[in-house]
Amino acid sequence: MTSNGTHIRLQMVSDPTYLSGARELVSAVSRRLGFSEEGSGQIALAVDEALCNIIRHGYDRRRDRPIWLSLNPVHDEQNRAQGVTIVLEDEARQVDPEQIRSRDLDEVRPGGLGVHIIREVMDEVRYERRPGAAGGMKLTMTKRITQPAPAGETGPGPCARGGA
Amino acid sequence: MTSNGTHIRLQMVSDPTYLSGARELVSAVSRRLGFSEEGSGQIALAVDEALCNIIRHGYDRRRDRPIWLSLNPVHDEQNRAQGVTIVLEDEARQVDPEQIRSRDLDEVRPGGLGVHIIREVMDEVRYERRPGAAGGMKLTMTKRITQPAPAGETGPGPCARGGA
Amino acid sequence: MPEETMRVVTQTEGGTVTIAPEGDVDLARSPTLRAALRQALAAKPQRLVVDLTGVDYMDSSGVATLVEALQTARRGSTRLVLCAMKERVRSIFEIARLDGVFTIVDSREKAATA
Amino acid sequence: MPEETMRVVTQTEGGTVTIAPEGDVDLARSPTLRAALRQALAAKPQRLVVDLTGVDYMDSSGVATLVEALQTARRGSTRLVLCAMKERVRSIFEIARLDGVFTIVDSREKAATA
Ligand SMILES: Nc1ncnc2c1ncn2[C@@H]1O[C@H](COP(=O)(O)OP(=O)(O)O)[C@@H](O)[C@H]1O
Ligand SMILES: Nc1ncnc2c1ncn2[C@@H]1O[C@H](COP(=O)(O)OP(=O)(O)O)[C@@H](O)[C@H]1O
Repeated sequence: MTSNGTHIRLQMVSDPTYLSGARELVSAVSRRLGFSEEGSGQIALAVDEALCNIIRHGYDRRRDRPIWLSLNPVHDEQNRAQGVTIVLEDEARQVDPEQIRSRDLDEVRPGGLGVHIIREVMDEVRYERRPGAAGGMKLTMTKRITQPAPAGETGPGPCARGGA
Repeated sequence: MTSNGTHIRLQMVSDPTYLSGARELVSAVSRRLGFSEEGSGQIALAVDEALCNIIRHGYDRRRDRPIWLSLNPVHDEQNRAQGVTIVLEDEARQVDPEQIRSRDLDEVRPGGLGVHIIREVMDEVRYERRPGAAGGMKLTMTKRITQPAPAGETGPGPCARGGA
Repeated sequence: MPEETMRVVTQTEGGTVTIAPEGDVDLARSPTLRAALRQALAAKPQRLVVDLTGVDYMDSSGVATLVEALQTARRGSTRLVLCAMKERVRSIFEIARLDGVFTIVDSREKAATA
Repeated sequence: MPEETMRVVTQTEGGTVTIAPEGDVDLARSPTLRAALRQALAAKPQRLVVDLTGVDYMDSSGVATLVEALQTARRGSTRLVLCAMKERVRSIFEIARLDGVFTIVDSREKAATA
């Protein structure tokens, strides 16, 4: 079921006011897919950091530009959620993906932490230029559930009971 | 700023798993627009009930059909958020909008509460057929902030301090 | 995706069964609550307490599940009591004008005698 | 939309200024925290305590704001102490390897002498 197409797609303007909405969406969905509270919080943090970077570096803090977030569960053969893949796309300035990288953390100074945080909390992170005339960047991130839910359940714990 | 176009647009599949994500998105954004915790919770409840009805009545519980939620702040002349408008659209069976109504609540029986709840917590509620070949229904709901934020602020309380 | 489940703790002590669902009770989760309520009611206990301490949110599918349980309970002469309902959950009972239909008390202790 | 604001309670007692932001400190809100920190540091107090009891979430813009405050504090010989940091907030300091750079204590009481 629902195997084709995107499960969740959010289009938002590049206004920091809406960061909390994106975080709560992503974190609530991750919980339901079987991530722990800590895991869901980490996914929300990675999404927040990536959105901040699009707003600050991609759009130079303009608040009216589009950002797209898509979210899909990653399933195993038994159709159990194993993780989540999140894609962020924009129409912002294109940069060399190699240039999107963390600084040396030994130096204590404000800033320069976002990319490090994203790579630390997610299992796979890939930046690329978006194909097509509109330009923009594309970020694909995946995180796997470390404690898989027991067979036939997407709920969080081993004590969850079967549905009606 | 950001006065044209939709601020937030969520496309989701008609799977109840994603209801909590939609609720948390809507409630977090409403908080940031200046609604109280109670007001934000009511907006999330109305959205949940309307989504449940689309899933149950419109799509007969199919889990792979599309639903769109758009959210825009309602502003006054000074660009302060005064409320929020949320539009839900689907490609489900079209019904006479007059038929979407609450039952007599004096009778105690399961079900038949959703439309009543939506009308109770939102200030304006309008159901209509979606124009266009794809069919479907459209629900437009508005709720106003009862305690408007003080001048120049979208934050929640009278003690909020000005930004940098 | 498989039917989503939630944790529901069921406890039996004398003639009283206590059911404590944990998490938001919405359309995805109310089938789990319904299954637990039906199972408990099938034994026709004297008293069925639904402890809502762990429920921060409920929509009308959760309310419908409890109304159904109330009807079954009455037929079987089981006393159904809801306890520890959070303010946000209570408000949906009020909007649905069901706050007077259910017996609603603050705590499990009070539910034992309500 | 106008710059978003958050509640930040500032309190002065002897040589100690305590700042308590309330709510999520993200890109929308960190400018408010920065303004409060700058104002407090301008007076070069002996001690600046940032009480994070009310902060459930912080992103790297909030962390950057605190690093900036730490640098300003050191230049002005102000002792900067963070207190009552929630687990979720601490984890971002750990990921950023800044948990050893800041003085972080459990409570306001401990912050007075840390
Ligand atoms: N979405 C983006 N578009 C363009 N450049 C980016 C983007 N995200 C990150 N970068 C680049 O990567 C660098 C490191 O980002 P980050 O670790 O978040 O620290 P900071 O944003 O504070 O510099 C940025 O300085 C920027 O040059
Ligand atoms: N999205 C919708 N599409 C079609 N019919 C709807 C929709 N929403 C509500 N309805 C109609 O309105 C009635 C009342 O809805 P509601 O108050 O939510 O109670 P219930 O769904 O339990 O019947 C439904 O029985 C249905 O006939």
